[in-house]
Parts: sequence; C-alpha cells; structure tokens
Amino acid sequence: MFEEVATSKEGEQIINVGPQHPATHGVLHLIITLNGETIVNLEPNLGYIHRSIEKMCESLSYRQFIYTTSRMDYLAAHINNHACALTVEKAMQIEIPERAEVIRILVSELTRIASHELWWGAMAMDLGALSPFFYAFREREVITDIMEETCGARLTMNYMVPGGVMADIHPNFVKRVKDFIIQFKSRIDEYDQLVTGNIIFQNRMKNVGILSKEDAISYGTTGPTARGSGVSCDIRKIYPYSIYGKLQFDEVLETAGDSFARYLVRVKEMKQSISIIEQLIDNIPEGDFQAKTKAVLKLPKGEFYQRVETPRGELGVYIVSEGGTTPYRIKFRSPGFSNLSALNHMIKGHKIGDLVAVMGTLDLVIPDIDR
Amino acid sequence: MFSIENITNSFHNWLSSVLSETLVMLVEMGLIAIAAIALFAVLGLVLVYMERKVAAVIQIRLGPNRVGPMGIFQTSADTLKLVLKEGFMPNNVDKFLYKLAPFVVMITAMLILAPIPFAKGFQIWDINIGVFYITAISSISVIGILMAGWASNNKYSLLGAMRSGAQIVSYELSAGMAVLSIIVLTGSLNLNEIIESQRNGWWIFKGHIPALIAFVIYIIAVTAETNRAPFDMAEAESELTGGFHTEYAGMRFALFFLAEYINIFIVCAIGATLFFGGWMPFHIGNWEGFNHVMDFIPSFVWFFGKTFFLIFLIMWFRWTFPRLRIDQLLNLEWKYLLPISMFNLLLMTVIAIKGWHF
Amino acid sequence: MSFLKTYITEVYGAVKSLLTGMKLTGYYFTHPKEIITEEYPDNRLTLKMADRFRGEVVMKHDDNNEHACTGCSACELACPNGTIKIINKFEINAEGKKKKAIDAFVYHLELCTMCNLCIEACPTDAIKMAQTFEHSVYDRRLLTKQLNLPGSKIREGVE
Amino acid sequence: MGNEELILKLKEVFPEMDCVQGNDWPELSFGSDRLIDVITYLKQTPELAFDYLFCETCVDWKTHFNMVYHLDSTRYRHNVVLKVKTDREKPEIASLAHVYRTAEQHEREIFDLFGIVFLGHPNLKRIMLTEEWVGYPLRKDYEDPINIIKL
Amino acid sequence: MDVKVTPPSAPFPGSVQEIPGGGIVLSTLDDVINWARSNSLWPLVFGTSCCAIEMMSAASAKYDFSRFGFEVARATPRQADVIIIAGTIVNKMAPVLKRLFDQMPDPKYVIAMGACATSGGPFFYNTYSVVKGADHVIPVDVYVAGCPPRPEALLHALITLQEKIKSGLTRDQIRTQFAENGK
Repeated sequence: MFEEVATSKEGEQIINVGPQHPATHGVLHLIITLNGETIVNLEPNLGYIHRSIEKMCESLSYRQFIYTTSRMDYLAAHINNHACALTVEKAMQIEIPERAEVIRILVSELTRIASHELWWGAMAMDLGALSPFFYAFREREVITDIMEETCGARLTMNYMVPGGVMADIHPNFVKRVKDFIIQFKSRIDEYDQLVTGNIIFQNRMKNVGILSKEDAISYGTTGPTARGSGVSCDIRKIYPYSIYGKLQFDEVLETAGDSFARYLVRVKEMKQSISIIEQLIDNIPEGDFQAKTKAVLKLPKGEFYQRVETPRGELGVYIVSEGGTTPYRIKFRSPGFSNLSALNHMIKGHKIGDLVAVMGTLDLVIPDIDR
Repeated sequence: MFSIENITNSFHNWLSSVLSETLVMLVEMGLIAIAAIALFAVLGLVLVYMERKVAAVIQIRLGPNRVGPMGIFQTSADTLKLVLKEGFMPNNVDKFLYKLAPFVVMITAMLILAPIPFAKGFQIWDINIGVFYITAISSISVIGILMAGWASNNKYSLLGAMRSGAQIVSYELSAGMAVLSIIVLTGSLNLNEIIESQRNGWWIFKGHIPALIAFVIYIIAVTAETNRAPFDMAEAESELTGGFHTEYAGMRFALFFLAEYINIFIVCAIGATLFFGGWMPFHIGNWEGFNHVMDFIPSFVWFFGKTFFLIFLIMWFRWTFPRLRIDQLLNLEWKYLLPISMFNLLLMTVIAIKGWHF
Repeated sequence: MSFLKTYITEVYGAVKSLLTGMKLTGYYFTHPKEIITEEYPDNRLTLKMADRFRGEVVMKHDDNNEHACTGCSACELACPNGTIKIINKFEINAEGKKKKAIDAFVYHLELCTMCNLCIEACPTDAIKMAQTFEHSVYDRRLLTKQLNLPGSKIREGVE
Repeated sequence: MGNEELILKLKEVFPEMDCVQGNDWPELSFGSDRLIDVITYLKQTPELAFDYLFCETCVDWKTHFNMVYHLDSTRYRHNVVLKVKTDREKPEIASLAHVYRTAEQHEREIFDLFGIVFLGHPNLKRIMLTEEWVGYPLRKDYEDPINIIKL
Repeated sequence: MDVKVTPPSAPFPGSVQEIPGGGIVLSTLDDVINWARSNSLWPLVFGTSCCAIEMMSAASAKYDFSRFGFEVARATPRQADVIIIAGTIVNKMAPVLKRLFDQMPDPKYVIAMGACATSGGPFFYNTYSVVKGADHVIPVDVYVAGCPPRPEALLHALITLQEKIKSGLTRDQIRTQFAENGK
C-alpha cells in the first residue's frame, strides 16, 4: 500500500480535490501538489458539468435559448437572462418600455442579493461555521418567495424575454420588497457580529490568496474578485447598460487584494443593491411590461456582444448571426472561468485549509465555468 | 436524603452474605462492565440527540422530530442502521490496524470512565492518582486516530490523522496546566479529595480570577483535544471530506462517532469535578441552612447537571465559530494559551502558598 | 512593555469578538419563536403555492369534458426541448368535413423545464401551468403523461 | 480614445489590415501570422494600453476559423475586436498565454472544442472533455450519432 | 404518487397486543430494520448544478429536512445511505458517479432529482456530452420531476423513498406493483 502514495518530487504528494468534494461547490476537480500541508501547485480540471450549452444554443431560436442560460449561472438566472435579452434587443433594435426596464433592474438586484447571501452562508460553512448558512438562507428564502410570486419559479425563472418581461409584477411585489428591505437592514448587522468581526474568521481570511492589481487584470478576473484588488470593473458603472446609468450607487473597491477584501466587497455590494432597489421601488413607471415583438425573431447578419455585471463578475454574450432564426455561433464569456484561472496563482504557498477560504471568496459556480 | 451510596452498599452486603469473596468480586465486575457499556450506549444516544437539537434551535429550525415523540428515537434508528450496514473494508488497507483503530479509541474512552465519581460514593475505581491516571490515559486515543489515518490508505485520512496528532500533543500541555492549577490548590490527585475540598464552595468561585482563567483555558484545550469545532482539524469536512474516518463505514464509523461524544462527556465530567465540585451541591461557606437545602438535591443530579452544562458550552462553540487553520491552531496554543496558563499556574501557586483562597 | 500591552489588547479583542458571536447564537437558542420551519407533509392541507408557480403543464377541461386545444402544435414548436408531442387525427364532423383534432397531447414531465413558453405560445389558451409539485415516482415512465382526458373533445367554437 | 479615433490610429499603423466599425467596437481583421505583432503593439503602446483580454473565442466559418479577441483597456476604457483568420486544414495560431495570463485557460477550451493548436502554449490539453474524446464538437461538421439526439 | 400524511411522530412498526395489565408491542425484525433504515437516511453531499441549491434550501431552516433525520450529510460515500443526484450528469462525470455509488456500503438508495438527472431534461436534445438520465449509470429508486423541484418536492421524494424502504420491496418489485395498480 505504501508505494501507492504518488509522489512527484521528494516529499511532495498529489491529492485530488473533487469532483465530489464539499468545498468545490459542485463538481470541480483540482489536482493539488502538496508539500506537507503546503500547496505547491494546483491545476483545475474542468468539464465535469460541461453541458455543451453553446452547441445546443445553435439549434434553438432566440426566444428559446434564453432559458438555457438560467441553468448556467443559476444563482443569477435573471442577470444571465437579462444579458441574452439585451443582446437580442440590441441586434433587433427593440425599444423596451420603461416599466420593463425598471422591473428588470429590480429583480436583477434582488437576485444579486440572493446570490451574495448564498455565497456568504456557503463560505462561512466552508470555513467551518455552520450557523451563518441557515441565517443567510432565511433572508434568501424571502427573496425566492418574492420571485416565485412574480416570476413563477424559485431559481430558474425564465422571466425576461426579448422585449421586456414575461409577466407584470405581482400586486404584492412592492409591499413585500419593502418589507424585505426593512428586515434585511437589521440582519446585515448580525452578519458583522457573527462573521465579519470574528477573530478566527479574520485570521483565516486576511493575507490569504493575495491577488495584485496587475495580476487581477492579466488573469482577466472580474467582479468582486477583481474589485477586491482595486480594479475598477463594475460593468454597471463603466459601460452602463439598461437604466443603470441613471441610478445612484457606488462601485465598491478594496485594495488589499486578499480574501478578506473580496469578502468585504461582496458584503458592501449587498448594501449597494439595497440602495438601488430603494431608489426604484417607489418609482415603477406605469405602462406596458413588454414591447410588441414578432412571434419569430430574426436577428440581422452580424456579430453582437453584450457585457453585463453578474454577482460573480462580467458576463459577455457574443452572438454571431447569419440572419436566420437561430444563432450561428454563441459564446458565453462566463466570469467564473477567468476567475478560476487565477486560483493557482493565489493559492501557491498557502496551506490546504486556505484553499477553502480562497475558493469561497472566488464564489465559483461550476456550471457557469463549464457551460 | 436519597443517595446511591446506600443502595450500592446494601447490594454489596447482600451479595457478600450469599457468595464467597472472589465470586462477589467477579459478579460485581461483570455488573460494572455491563453498566459501563450501557452507560456508553445511553450517553452516545443522548448526546448525539442533544447535539442535533441544540444545533437545530441555534439554527432557527426544528431538528429531528418525526421519529418518536420529539424525535427522541432518531439516534436509536441511526445506530440500528449503522449496525446493520454492510461491513466494508476498502482494498489495500492495513487490515489489522484498520480494524483495531476504532477499538483503541473506544477502549481509551472506556478506561477514563473508571475513576470518575458519578455521585457521592459511586465510583468504579477510587484511585489515589485519579487525575494523573486520566491525563495519562487520555493521550492514548490519538494513537487510535493515527492508526485509522495511516491504515486507511487515503491521503485525506493521513492528513487528518497527522493534524490530530500535532493538535493533541500540544493542547495536552495547557489542559494539564489548567488541571495542575486546581491540584495546587487541593494538594491531592484523588478525585474524591478534590471534590471534598469544595465542600464550602466550588473552586471556580473560591480560586479568584486565576481559577476562572484556568477554567477557560481548560475548556478551550479540551475542545481541541476532543477534535471538536472550532478545532476539528482532524475531520474538517470542507477540507478533508471526513478526515481520519473518511474510509470507515457502518459500525466502525459509529464507534468513532460514539467515542467522540464519550470523550466530550469525560472531559466535561472532569472539568465539572475540578472546577464545579463534581457531585458536590452548591454550597456557600458557612450558610448551614442554605447548604442543607442544596443537599436535598441528589448528588448525581448535580454531577450530570454540571457536566451537561459544560457539554452544552462546547456545543455552543461548535455552532458559532469557524474552524481554525492548522498553523493558527498551533499558534494559539504556543503563543497564547501556554504562556497564559504558565503564568496563571504561577499565580495560583502563590495563592495556594499564601492561602488567599477562601 | 508595549509588547505586553499589544498582547493583552489582542487577547481582549479576540475574546470580545468571540463572545459577540456567541451572544448572537445564544440569542437564537433562547428565543425558539425565531424558528421559521414549515413542516411540509403536515401542512400539506394548508400549503398554497403562489398563483404563478409553475409546477406542470395541464390542459383545461370543462364539465362536459371539452378542451380548447385545436392541435395547432404552436406549443410543440415553442418548446425548447421537445417536451410536448401532439398526435393529431382527422375526424369527420356533422357536416361531413374532415377536421383536425388531437388524438393525444403527450407531455414529458421528466423533460419539462417549466419555462412557460408553451403557455405563451398557445393561441386558444388551452393549456396552463398547474401548481402541483409532488411529482415523485418510482418509475420514470409514469412521468410521461397524456394531457387530454380520455373521451374529451374540442369545445364548440374554438378555432 | 473614441472609436473613430481608434480606427484612424489603427489604419495608420496597420494600413494593410481591414479595420471597420462593428456594432459596438472597431474590428480589426488580419491573418494569423501577424497576431503577435498586433497584440504587442496594442498592449505596449502607452496611449492604447490594451491590457485586458476579456473574451477569446473562435468561430467556425466552414471554410476557415476566425479567432476573435475582445480587448479592453482598463486605463482608457476603449475596446477593440481582433478577428484573426486561421487555416481550417492546419489550424495553428500563436498562443497569447504569455501576454495575457487569462488566455491560457481560454485557449485550452478553444483547443478542446475547436481543435485549434496554440503554438507556445504551456499546457495544451483537453480541459472540458475527456482525453479519449474524438473530434472537436463545436466545429460545424461535427457528427456524433451516439450522443446527439437531434430534435 | 400520493403519500400518506404521516403524523409527526412516526410510529414504531408493529402492533400493540393488549394483555392484562398493559400492552406489549409486537413487530417482526424486518419491520424494525426497515423502520431504522427509513428513518436514518444520510445523504451524500453531491450536487452538480441548480438542483443542489434547492437541496441546500431543503436543508435550510425553512424546510429543514433534519426533521426526518436526513441532516447528517456525509462528505464521504462510505458513510452515506442515499445519493441525491442533484443536477446534470455529463459523460465525464458518469464514471465518477458510478464509482461513488460503488463506494457506498449496502443498503444504498438513489434519488434522481430534477429533469436533468431523470432524463437529461433541458439538455436532452442537441447536446454531445450529457447523460440522458442518471439511470443509465446507476439504478435509481425515486425520480422527482421539476427544473429544479422545489424543496417540498424533494421532501416528498424522500418520504416516497421512506415508503419504499418500509415496504421492503426491491426496485423491480415496487415498479411492477405500481404498474399493476396503475399508479
């Protein structure tokens, strides 16, 4: 039995983390070279949930392909759908009613909060504290209930369609969102008490997985991962889409570049999302929720690219159209894919216990990486 | 006043009247063995159930409630299922050590049970070096964990076992120091004498702040020694899947699981004995009336009450704190706990010599 | 001495942060009214799904066992992953004309993603989303359903 | 730099290349042999400073492959799209893994799904599919009668 | 299928026999074993995609599957009793799933949660890498439809699995039985 311990060099051993492992949040496979408990090298092995969405979308119409993207980054289904709808609208030059725009932003920001909630709970769980997970899900359930009432599903809503949204908001929507805001604001302090201020937690996060600004850009990281390193990359701010240009909110930036900075960015982003919702919730304009569109959508010949900001970073949808009813080639530039490539650089020289802290703050969603 | 001592004594007298001396001893040994195993089983079931309920209430949910009233048979069902699971041994394990490991852990836990006074005059083995015996025996359980980790032929298990080794070796020091500071006060290693010395008040109150510090250090150190969160390096589910017991299934896993909870019970029982007076009721100095009222509560209620309070404390830690990293864990011991407990021991010695305690 | 001072403040800060966390969990432990568990199989009678919740596709039938499906297969075309298969037959009606009608509206629940595109596409409003969600079965063939009831026919006047 | 300015600048530096305004951004088309020249220029010229490769992909046009690079400048916030034509029979192109480290993983994915060989890539092997997989599934002529059920 | 709404405290199997001075519970050993197994299903931490989030929701405070004793989620297959296949299984993952299943000691159960695990679901047509139903890889006891099924639906599936274990029938037996009864 003893010679089976695979060694690459004297004193080094290789362990496989995943595809089934609680810290990988899905089916990521990491091949880690260890020296004692110190990580010497890490190589991600993807594809355990590669579902060939890009190939599949080539045979789906422009109305149909949107639903597959909900399954890509399922924690931000609305925002993925938004990206696709925006690309189709940009190509067809559809003007969408203002009410639809506002509803889209409202549900997108709620999704962002829900996604960050889940990340917060799951990351605390990875670090060994189990109770925050349950507190995070309590708030998240309120959002899923709101979503269910308006969009008809809890997770993969398929609510946004080219030209607007599928249905008008539910009559209870405004009231429930307002209740949620009040509840959430009192809970966010609990988060700080339980996790942010905790000395064990801070020691686990600080000076772990440092990513410098130059590396963050070179590795193509986006979202909170890059903003923790001081790279301004919030698409909502720098290339505003939809009605984000008219809204007041701050881009959260931290400069330390370690796990704790990424943690703080996400927690502060939740507060920014709340402020966006507060700006809009009382000012939902009257009107249609969907523009009149043809039953069969045909995109003009050309290439279209749309960048949006998901909770994990920049999602790009690249559609090459030959003028037919289905895309000729479709590419999703997913945020997790690039963020993951920085993991090896960030984790080298750290202990295996730090792996969960770094991966936790990268907030990987594996189907989003593999597509 | 109700006392178990009377029952055991009269039972012993009755046995002696019908049987010869050797037979009496054999019969009593057999009975104690059965009682100890029964206690183990019951404690395991109760503690696991308690853990799940405590976790549930802290996590704003209900916890097991569908198997039996309030779910009290949940752990029985789990145990029965684990017993009936397929006996399973992976290929390429070191078969002898793999099979032996859970028993080493279990027997260690059983051995420590011997000198613990559960109630007034109710003790398996009244040994005059009780505390020393416990600290000596409790170090053996790490060998079982190392065995399990090594024999499993799994890198996760090995890492977990190595972590556990480093952890227990270092935390034993500060746990020992904390125990020593009480020994310094009592001047005896005999657990019964330690309890007796707390007749006019428990050490945690009589020993001023140093006793409190010793207690905090003790609780932290034993949490680490029993591999409980936030020091559950050896299992560290999100890092090492299952740690040293990754490859164990069914009954062998159940033994590890059970031993973990028995160990918690034991360290808490010792903590209760040293700092909270074991079965000794709550006495305040010379308040005869008050002390007399307290004596009406049976001694085993006091003992189990205190022990379960400490167990709850350890569970409370588990469901609040994140896990430490292995180097931070050792840092905490060598940079903080050990210096503080050494200084604390010094202070305690001064108090003991000067007789400043109550 | 500054070393000792930082050492002590460090220890103090650490202990305080830990106690803050324990206070919060202690609060929840001592306040069982914060428990938010809904006991699913026991609250089955009172459990009501949101109106728009998409559980499965059903076909609306009225009291005369008549539905509004013309068999135009708009839903079949709208479905992104072939969940719906419509098998048509031709009936001779009272005036002796051949008329298209559905023979079987086959619905693969095991494939369905509840995306609502078929409901949007239906011109006669014949199908709708039901709020049922208890779809557990021992055999996956049971999930393939025929939505039009046996003996049902198209309602008069629906074209 | 605005899009018009950028187009003028690029036309001036690379007169032999086709530079047009796309739907959002300027698009520069050229052959695979010039890739490193263009990238080096775009990244190292201080007034362009295209330091961020945010999307790298490939399109199979049946007669040839088009590698598509989307570049962004985190300093000036201008973008450019590079379209690099590659031979279909012998798809080879220089790797950008040493210029933009994000390219390493993107190029592995493109190698896996399109079969384009990146010269100078440090670790070019399949990433999404298993090593035994035959063929490159995102090519338009890919056939897999076992796995693909056509609707 | 329809399940009985069982009272919160699931009764111990067997019947109470009235004898003078009280009653005794009589039950067969098989019933007791099945009772223990059905009430102590420890799931493997295994989620591949969207359904895993709903599985986490089912574990969360609002739905709380610990009420049934399922909360002891084990990260290692050696100690798990049931795999909840929460998400798509692709060709690369299939051997891993098979291996995980083989590593579990008997008796072991499988729940295919959601459309992907049941049949490939949204990825049934035009994909080159998705397994069209997890039952092509390992035997499945209970299928839950939905994309993803809500947490209640997962609880329903677990109760359905409990019913199956209590009946003591094998996968084939219970399928033929239900085919005969038409439901």
